[in-house]
Amino acid sequence: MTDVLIKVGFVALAALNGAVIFTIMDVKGASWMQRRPGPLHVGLRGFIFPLAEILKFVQKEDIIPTDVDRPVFKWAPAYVVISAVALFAVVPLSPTLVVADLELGVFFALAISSLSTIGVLTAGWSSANKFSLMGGLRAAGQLIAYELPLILAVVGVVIQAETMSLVGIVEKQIEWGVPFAFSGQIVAFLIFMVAATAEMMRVPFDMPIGESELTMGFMTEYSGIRFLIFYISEYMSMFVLCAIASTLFLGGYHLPFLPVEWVNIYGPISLITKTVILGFILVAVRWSFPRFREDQLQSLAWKFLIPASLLNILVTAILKVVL
Amino acid sequence: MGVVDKFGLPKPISSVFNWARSYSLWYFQFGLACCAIEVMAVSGPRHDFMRLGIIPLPASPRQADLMIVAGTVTDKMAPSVKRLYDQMPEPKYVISMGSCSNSGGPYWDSYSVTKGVDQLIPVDVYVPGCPPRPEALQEGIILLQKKIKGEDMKSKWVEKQVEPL
Amino acid sequence: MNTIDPQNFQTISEASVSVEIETEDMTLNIGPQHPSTHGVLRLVAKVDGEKVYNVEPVLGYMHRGYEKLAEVRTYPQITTLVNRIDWVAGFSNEIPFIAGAERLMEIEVPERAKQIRLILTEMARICSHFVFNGAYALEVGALTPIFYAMEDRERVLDLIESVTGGRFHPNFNRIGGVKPAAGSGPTTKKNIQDLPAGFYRDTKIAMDKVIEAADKFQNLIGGNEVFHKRTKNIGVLSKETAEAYGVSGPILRASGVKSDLRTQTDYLPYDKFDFEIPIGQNGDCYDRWDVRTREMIESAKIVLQAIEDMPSGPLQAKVPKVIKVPAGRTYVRAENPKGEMGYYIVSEGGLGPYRLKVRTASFSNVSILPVMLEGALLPDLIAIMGSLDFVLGDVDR
Amino acid sequence: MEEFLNQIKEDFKDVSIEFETILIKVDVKNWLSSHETLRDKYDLKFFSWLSAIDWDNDVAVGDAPKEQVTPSFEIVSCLSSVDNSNLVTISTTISKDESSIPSLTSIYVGANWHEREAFEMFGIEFLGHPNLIKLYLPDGYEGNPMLKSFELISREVKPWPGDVDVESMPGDSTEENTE
Repeated sequence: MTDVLIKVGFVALAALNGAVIFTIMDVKGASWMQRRPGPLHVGLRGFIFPLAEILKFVQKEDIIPTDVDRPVFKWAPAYVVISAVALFAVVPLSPTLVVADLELGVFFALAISSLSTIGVLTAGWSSANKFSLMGGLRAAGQLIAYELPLILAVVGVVIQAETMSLVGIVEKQIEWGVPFAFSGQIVAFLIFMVAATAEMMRVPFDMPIGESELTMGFMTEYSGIRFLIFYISEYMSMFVLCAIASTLFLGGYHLPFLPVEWVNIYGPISLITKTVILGFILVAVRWSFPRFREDQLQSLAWKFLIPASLLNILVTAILKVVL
Repeated sequence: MGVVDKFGLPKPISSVFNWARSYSLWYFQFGLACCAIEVMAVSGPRHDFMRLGIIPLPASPRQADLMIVAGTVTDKMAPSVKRLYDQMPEPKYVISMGSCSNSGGPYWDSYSVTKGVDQLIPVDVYVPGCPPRPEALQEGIILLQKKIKGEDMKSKWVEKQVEPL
Repeated sequence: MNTIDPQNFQTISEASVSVEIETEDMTLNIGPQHPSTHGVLRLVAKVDGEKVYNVEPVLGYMHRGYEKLAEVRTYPQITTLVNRIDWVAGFSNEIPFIAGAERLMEIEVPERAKQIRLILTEMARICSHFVFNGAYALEVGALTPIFYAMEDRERVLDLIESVTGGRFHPNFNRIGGVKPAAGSGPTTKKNIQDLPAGFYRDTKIAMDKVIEAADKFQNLIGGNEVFHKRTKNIGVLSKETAEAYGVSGPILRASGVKSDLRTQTDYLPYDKFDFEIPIGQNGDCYDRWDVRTREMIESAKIVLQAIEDMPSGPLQAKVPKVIKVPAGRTYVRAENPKGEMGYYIVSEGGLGPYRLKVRTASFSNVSILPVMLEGALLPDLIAIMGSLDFVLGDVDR
Repeated sequence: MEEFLNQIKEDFKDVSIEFETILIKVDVKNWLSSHETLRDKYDLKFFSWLSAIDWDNDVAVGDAPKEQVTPSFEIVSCLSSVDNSNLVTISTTISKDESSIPSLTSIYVGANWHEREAFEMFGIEFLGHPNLIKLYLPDGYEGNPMLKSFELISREVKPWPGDVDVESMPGDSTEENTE
């Protein structure tokens, strides 16, 4: 029992820390791109501002509007945060430092990641607000459309690695010498990143929130701690998806040219560095791109990403058989 | 309001909480008139009120802590302003920016302008000017932060036993 | 529910008959507080999913009663008031009013004062287009350009401030000329200086920066694929519709009409300078953005030419101490950043006008919204609304 | 401008030019037809604005006209062309008792909001207007603010505070205040 608790605590804490790192990176990165200091006077040159945010939101009044579907409204943030945290359970920080090295790790990750859709949809539906409803519906359409390329992109990796365990995939990449992103799966990697951005609902795929259109989308009616959960889980899922992407495509905990025997020491650092680099690319994209239109988003998914990922699977399979 | 404020907290903890509130003022995008452009200027790189902890992220009042009434409040707009204020979760703060929202300003004799937003909602800091310079708004923000740092949340909670909208 | 055009109802009823599954329409209330309504415009939109089929703007949330207030104020006091109509380009609001009063009083304004007015008007135009460039990008979802726009705009505002003393409500024009500049030292009658020291040098630097910034916007915003997708062929406005609704300014020019009051009328000596009038081809959102961005470059060029060739002379014509405008009526219009702005002054010889009709550009420009938004998607609604670049003070007055 | 003025004189009798603004005075019954002529024959397709003037000697605010005027509404509209600098203002006078006039919306769609504004501000009825409701003021608002008889209550309660008799400011030379 304690075992399980420790594991859950570890995962939640790690995911939370990741979210905090990504929040700092997002806000400070944006400030840097926009030629301004960003949070500064809060202390430590502004780098502890997430602490102030969290402490502030804990104090805020938790408004539950009268017309909402109360239980659904109250529990919607939980789906999102559970999805993000549970996803982290299968990410290997090193061959041994992994909470659950599942045989079907990839399958588990993809299944769990779609749980957040339910959270977003129920949040939008139960809020009794038209903007929220539209945000929820947009989110549902978007997440369904982008779940497919996400899964199909991973299928290529699974074929190449011949395993669905995340540790197994990394081991295969060590064996291969080069990460999968640079040995045959570059298309899959790009598709995965695009689809993951859509999954995280970040610019240019942030229609469910779409500040200039739908005020705050599905989060419009949320306040206080419930909003904080949505807010943090957005960064958590960003962190976790980046971690999964670096595991699947960039060699995960392994660094080339370093001895494999030391992987338990430098493994976590390596993975987190890769994750942060991927995250920074997402931050740069977020602050420089306009938003797509809903129909353009759908046609990008169905007309381009899905055919491209199917083609990628085909090519990978043929090469696998031939070579 | 959150659980933490219903009971009196020991001094060190409450001052940490006050510090958190004063440096994490989410300002919701609500511009009325000329002053809104100055608020945009303050959010710009030269002045950048984010360094003071004003985060202009939310578009919805539900996530906001601070409302900057920037510009003329007309009689037609007044119910909306009141409603938006009511929709904000406690603890919330209001900065009245510019002559128009302080007192009516150049429209003191107009037939359609509310003379002073303090007739509608409680104001914490008044920033004079038409429109106030960016520096003036920043001083207003710093004054508000000083005020928040000295607050006693328990007494504030007792004062405001109002059902939110 | 009242519609603008009764014919809309017919098409709606036909549409609902042909649809097999009857869906319930949703009335979406956008505004008065909404991040992208430029203030307090309210749109009551009937939407079917993402599709908008009927929009009715509700105005008046910023109605401050300028026309009534003008009747109880004297001419110099009105200048303060009209500054605040289009608050993004405060200076250019004063020009047509002052020009109208001067025309009624038959005052010949000194050349130098006119040229200073011209320089400041163009600077106000640049400021306005900076705000547009930032805000429009924000509306289509790009969050960074507004910061660049604000940073570069500050430089131009600094110049306006150094001359007038105000950032964007300068109140700098006087009937018969301009007031002595703020940074110019003692303003006794004997020793009137006008432009502050170093103004020419600073202007040159700032205008080069403006041209650079406009180029940067053309790369940063205009070079973005997603921006193209969001704005090209969206919200196409034909010349005929634009004319009938009285749509003016960059929006009209984006529809391919070479109409610019700066060259068509003579309220300021624009004929001395060499500049182009940018026009668009399709009249879509992209063209409207493009026309404004190119206009910034042209304005900067006008300012650069103007400071090269400043006439010398007094700043003020001889005017009586108490300003009384003789009886008469006139209409003076000017090309403001948002379009045609005009003042119809009816004077009865008193201290203030008997009636002042303010023709603002945004009022007519916004009246086109119900036509343009019919059948648009909800994200397009935001894109189209943003491309009209209106200011609520200019709409509601 | 002279050339254009002479052209217009062919169709309209009462044309004057005052301070570089052409004013055509027409009768109420020619209100629509004159606009149609100007639009089709003289190519003034740009509808600039429409408004009204309340002529009355009995005013609550501001200065009254010097001469005696008959209480009436003057409706003024402004048309121009986007291709050249031609611009005319057309005016007609209606009595205050029967303040109604045909709507221009059938000729210029853009007149819609301008007429709503005039309706709200002056209480003039525009016959045939598709949607003659308030434009600016809140629903329960009573009165037509732009009428000369409409008082500004704030001014009644407290007169313009700046209107004190010249008080010399500290450090101000006295010659500034004398004319």
